[in-house]
Amino acid sequence: MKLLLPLVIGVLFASGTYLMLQRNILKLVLGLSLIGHGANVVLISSGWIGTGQVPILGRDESMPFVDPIPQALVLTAIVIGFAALAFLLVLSLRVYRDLKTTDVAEIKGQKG
Amino acid sequence: MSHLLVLPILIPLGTAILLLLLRFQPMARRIVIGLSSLLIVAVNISLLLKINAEGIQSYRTGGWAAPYGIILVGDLFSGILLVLGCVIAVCAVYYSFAYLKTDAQKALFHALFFFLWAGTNGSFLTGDIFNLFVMFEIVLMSIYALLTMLGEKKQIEAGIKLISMGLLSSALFLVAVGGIYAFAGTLNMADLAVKIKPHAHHPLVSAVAMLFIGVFGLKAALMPMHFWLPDVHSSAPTPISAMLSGILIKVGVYAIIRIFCLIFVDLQGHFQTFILTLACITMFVGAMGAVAQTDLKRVLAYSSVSQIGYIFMGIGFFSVAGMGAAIFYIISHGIIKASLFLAAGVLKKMRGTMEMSEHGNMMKISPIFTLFFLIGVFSLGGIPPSSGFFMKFQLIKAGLDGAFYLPVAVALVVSLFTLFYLIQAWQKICLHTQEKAPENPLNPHLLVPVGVLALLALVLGFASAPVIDLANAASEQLFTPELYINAVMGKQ
Amino acid sequence: MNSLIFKTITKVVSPILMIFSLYLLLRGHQLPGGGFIAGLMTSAGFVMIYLAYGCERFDFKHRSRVFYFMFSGGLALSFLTGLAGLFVGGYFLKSGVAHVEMPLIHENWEFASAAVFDIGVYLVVCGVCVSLMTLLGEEE
Amino acid sequence: MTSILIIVFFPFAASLLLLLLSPALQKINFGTRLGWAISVVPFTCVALILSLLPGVHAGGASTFHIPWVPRYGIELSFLVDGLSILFGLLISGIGFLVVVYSIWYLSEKEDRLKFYLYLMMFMGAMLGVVFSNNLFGLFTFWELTSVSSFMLIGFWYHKDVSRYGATKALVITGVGGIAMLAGFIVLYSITGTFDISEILLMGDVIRASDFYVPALILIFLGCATKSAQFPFHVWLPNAMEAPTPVSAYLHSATMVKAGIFLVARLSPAFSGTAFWTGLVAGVGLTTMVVGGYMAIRQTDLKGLLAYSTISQLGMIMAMLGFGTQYSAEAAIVHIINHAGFKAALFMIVGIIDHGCGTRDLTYVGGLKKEMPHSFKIALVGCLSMAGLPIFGGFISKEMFYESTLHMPYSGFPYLIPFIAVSASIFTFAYSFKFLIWGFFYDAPKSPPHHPHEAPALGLFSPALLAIIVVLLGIAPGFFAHGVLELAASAVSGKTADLNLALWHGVNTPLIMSFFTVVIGIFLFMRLKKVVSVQDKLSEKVPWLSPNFVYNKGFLEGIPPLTQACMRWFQSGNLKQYLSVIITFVMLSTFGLSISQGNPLTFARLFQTELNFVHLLTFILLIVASLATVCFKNRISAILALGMTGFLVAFFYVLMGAPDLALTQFLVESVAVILILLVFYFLPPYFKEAPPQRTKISDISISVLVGSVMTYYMLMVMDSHLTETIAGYYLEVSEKLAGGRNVVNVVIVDFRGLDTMFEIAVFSIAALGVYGMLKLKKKPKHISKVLGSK
Repeated sequence: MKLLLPLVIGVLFASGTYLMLQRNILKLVLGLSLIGHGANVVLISSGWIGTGQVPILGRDESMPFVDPIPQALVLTAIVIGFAALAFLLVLSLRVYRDLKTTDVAEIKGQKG
Repeated sequence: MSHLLVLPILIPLGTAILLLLLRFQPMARRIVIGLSSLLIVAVNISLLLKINAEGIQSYRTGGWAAPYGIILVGDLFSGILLVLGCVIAVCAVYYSFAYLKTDAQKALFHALFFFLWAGTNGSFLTGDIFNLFVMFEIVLMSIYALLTMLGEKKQIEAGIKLISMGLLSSALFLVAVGGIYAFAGTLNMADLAVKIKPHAHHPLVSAVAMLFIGVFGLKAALMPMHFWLPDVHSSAPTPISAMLSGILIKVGVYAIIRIFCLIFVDLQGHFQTFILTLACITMFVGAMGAVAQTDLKRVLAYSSVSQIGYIFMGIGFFSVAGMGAAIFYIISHGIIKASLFLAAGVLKKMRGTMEMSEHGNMMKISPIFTLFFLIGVFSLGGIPPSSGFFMKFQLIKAGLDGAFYLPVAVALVVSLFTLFYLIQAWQKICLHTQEKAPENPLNPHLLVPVGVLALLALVLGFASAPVIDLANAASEQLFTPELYINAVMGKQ
Repeated sequence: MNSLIFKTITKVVSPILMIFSLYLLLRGHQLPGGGFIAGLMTSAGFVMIYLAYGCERFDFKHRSRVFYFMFSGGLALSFLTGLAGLFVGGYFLKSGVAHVEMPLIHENWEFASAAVFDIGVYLVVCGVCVSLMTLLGEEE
Repeated sequence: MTSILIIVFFPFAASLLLLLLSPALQKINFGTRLGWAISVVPFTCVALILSLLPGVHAGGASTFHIPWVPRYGIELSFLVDGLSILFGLLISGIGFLVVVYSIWYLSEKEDRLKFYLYLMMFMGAMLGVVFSNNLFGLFTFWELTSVSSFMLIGFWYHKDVSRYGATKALVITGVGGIAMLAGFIVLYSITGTFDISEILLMGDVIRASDFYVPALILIFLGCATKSAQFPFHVWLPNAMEAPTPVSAYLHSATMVKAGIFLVARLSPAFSGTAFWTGLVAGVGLTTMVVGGYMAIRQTDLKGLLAYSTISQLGMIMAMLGFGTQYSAEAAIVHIINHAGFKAALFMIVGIIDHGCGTRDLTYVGGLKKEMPHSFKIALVGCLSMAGLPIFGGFISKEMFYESTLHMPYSGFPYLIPFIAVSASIFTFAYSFKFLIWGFFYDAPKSPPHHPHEAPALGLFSPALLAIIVVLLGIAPGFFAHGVLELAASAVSGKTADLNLALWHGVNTPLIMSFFTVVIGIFLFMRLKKVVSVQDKLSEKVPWLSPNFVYNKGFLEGIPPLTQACMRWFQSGNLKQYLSVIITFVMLSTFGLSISQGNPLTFARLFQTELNFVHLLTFILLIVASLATVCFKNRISAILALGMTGFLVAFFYVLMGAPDLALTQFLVESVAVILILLVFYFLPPYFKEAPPQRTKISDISISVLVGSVMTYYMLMVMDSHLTETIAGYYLEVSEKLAGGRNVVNVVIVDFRGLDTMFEIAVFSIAALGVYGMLKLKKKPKHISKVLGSK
């Protein structure tokens, strides 16, 4: 199991990277979201001890709890990621409106 | 425990929120902005004095002790950056009133600006690695918003580049935090330092350190993560360009210095060649880029890349003298570059373009502007007695003391190019004859911050001894991480 | 998306979503839930209304000021909670727990100041999401 | 010792005063009064320096300190000895004459205010250089001379050639300055002090050090660029675009002598080795020959004098390089001689330029009749320059010849005298070219306006200089015992005893002089032929000139080259940027990590048991993310992304994180709707995505990223080291924070600061979106939506 999770993360990052490197701006958005998912999964897995119960107190105290810290961190990260994604989306709308393209490779006004 | 440490975050954050609520009261906003700017300056300076007198300060937010709550820590280095930041920010705020046109722009700009300020101060003060992530995000998000808010084509274009790279770096930050949390089981930087110390040479630690270099290097525009900088600096509204070059890219530098002087102390040797190599390439490529430009703001932007290389060279020496030199470099470069960017904005307001061939005659139009600009040029070129001389001098001295001859040689050659492209730019703008008259007259309000910063650069040269001593004291503090750890973990 | 079925579903589901979200908000300190989730759920309700009716039913365009002040106010609320911690508890964001005997039902209710902070979070999340959507919607 | 402060800072104060008063002064018509007022400054300096002289005679050197950056031993300190007095007198004395001359020279329409401002700044800087006792004080003033000379050379900044000349001077002396800075720091690491008088006493330590050679080379680079030594001499001729008083000042006694000064100043510490002699004398002799060779070609009188200056500087440098006491004395004598006749000749050129409207020998000639007084002065100057008897130049040339005969470390005993004689032949020839062509022969073309003599005011300064030049020849003892001996002993480190005389009897130097004159006359007769040969040569091999390197290589070569590089490197293509960044980060992460050893113990990784639900989630996640990549249809791709998000949410459930799962689920739903909303308006998916030529590299980058992340994650999974801080939260959450949902308590309480800023980030996103959509496009909406009244 522990071997499979790294593979999943690898695939998330690899497909995210591939999409990010495509020329269409939608693919850029999709790729960055996938990479964001990958990062969140890495972060949540950092507290993984195998089995554990949900960190809500006051019930069964016998089983060990899952580490709540990474959960809190990921929650923050998800929300921040969502904010950035929303911003990126609107920005890509503006790119389409102002620069008249959805092809990232055509956005080359500022070079050198 | 004094609340002085939390105020540099609280005041700008509160001001930003207040500005949001005062959306429709321009006069009230003006008063709030003025008062709280001055308040922040006062707080930051007194904080620096306090740290200087009493040693490293720490503050438990929410009252939770380290390593459980988020601890704010102020050492000399962060104190210095706080003061530098507020000096530049105050100038930028003043400048923005004359720079922005409509009230709607101002309302949005100032709210975002204070969020940015809060995030910057927070980045310098936080002692928690994940909180640093959040602070970075607020800084980045405000930059995205400030960059694109005027909606010019160039800004949209730079925005899409910056935000893509920013999202990538945020993801890598999370990955690095995940790795380090899994490894050490804590997020407090002082605690991390303690926990990692016995296992410093574990491969995972090196990997995490490198990811951090990638993430912070992107903010600091270290080669090859610098790609966003020329576009963003040159297209952002001028006060933001000044902030970016003056203090915001230094946030990345700060973070790298912080982690390598605290968490990854034992990896300094492992990363030294790597950092020095990157520093040399950054210096060189930045200068080459600046020579190639015809747009003044892009010249200055590439120059910032090049100067970041110098700063990283100082860091890469990993000696007290080198770090002291880097810290002084940060201060001095921040002030000079902010002044130059603001000066560029003055020109932009006059003719609506930054192409140097479209400008000229400034010597006739405004000798004062020419003088301020020239002070900036010579300071950055390292001509004594300006502060720019001392920043280069210390760096070279630290390098020769540490027997790093190659980086020093590169630095020397590049500094020649620095002088060359700056003089060329100054000549083109101030001396060349230009037939076309400027569209707008020069706005004297815009000149005030330019002059203040330029004169500050001069003063910093004439009275450099106390600042140099302060920078070196900060550097010594950085090289005794026990002080930091004790201040955070010890009885509070 | 203007189908009748969707409108009908929206009519039923969105009030439920909103009420449920308030429940999630209030219990957040003890059970899964909290400001983020509640805020997102409320905005999901608004999203549904928006998708089903556009601007016709609930005049988003002219209420955008409401949402603006919703998230600014939320920010202010959270910030003030933190400040209250500073003045009362001695640290910024210091929380306090109060046990209050409720007058009529004679139950001992527990109030954490952190819950007020969470309400601020709720307001921000909800305000921002809906603002985003209306802004985007106007672009059409 | 306050007088030394006054000497150095009085000119600066005058300059600052001019700057501050300039708004007021610009309004009044000050005419020539400003110049007279300013002339007080150098005059005072001369008087004060002379007043220091008795003290130096009596008790040797004295110093004075003002701390600046004590940490590095940087301070302003001043050293008064024979050498600094000599240079100080030259600078302020000629400075005074130049100011007087400029009163006549600068017409009404010139910006006199700015001229005197720069000139005084320059003078102060020069005085600072020669009186400094701290290498960094010296360096500061040194760079200030560069800056102020940049201003002076570019005084007529509206002319392209002026800006070109000014930049060239600044860049080339800038190179030297930077090298010199490094050299000083190396010197500091040898001696541990920046104090010049201390350094001078440590000659043996310095010469024995391993860093002797780099320190010498670096410092000498600074001196050589400043003193226009080959191959850095190219800036000097272009600097002639300055107004003539500036040329007279910069190129006779001051700027170019700064390098000479520093070599002389440091020679007690550095000289006396074969390397010193080889470097300094070698460069000096080369410069002398090259300068002379170039000077005879010039038709522009100022150009002729410029190359002559280069040649003469080379000669002085060579004498300093020989390193004997006699050669040091010779150098000192020639410094003062050269200053005298060169300043006079420059001023004469200015008068000719004024009188004829040009200074080109193709237009100017036969001026003897129209300009009788100028002619007399030029006669004195040229004959002294040519090294003919009864003038000072003769004495120093004889001394030069004598010193070439007795120099140490010479492998070829006849070579050096031979070079010296050949270079002097050029000197003779161009001196006569100046004199004969200018004043006797008629020019091929006529000048723009009819020549006329300058008034007494213009002639005063050159005439005074000419008198000094004559005195230097007929009464050298007066100068020798006054200052020159003191200066020479400061250079050589031993007490000097100068016995200067015109006639030493028939000896080898006299015979050498005889040959010089004879061959010189022959060369002068054949000058036109020689020049045409030279022209042909430079046409054929233009790259031989260092000017070619500067113009084509540096000025014109580098910008296009860098532009091409940057266009390739900073191509503006986001895809390229992202690939470079991610490849770099991933490769270096892997490299720096693996170089610390292999972290993975696979045995431990295989330990956990297989769980079917986990397995299924993982497989579905992989499938969904690959589907996002593969779907060509945009709606499907977006939905696949949503699917991935939901699966991640389900994964959170498996990880025991219901809050997270709920959040992720809701965020993903809203996000997918937003993406759909936005991309609904964009054109279909692959309408404009042309075939990817970079597919292979994209795939390899992705695979690289995937593998490094897998490797990283394996490390993470394999290396939980210590107990986490989670235990504390679980323990106190209910007690101290009043909440049972620990995740929520962490968010709103333990890590409340995170959340505070997180909602701020969230709001900023909304504000940013608002700005982007509303601020530019529809300004009317602002009032309606969020804007002001």
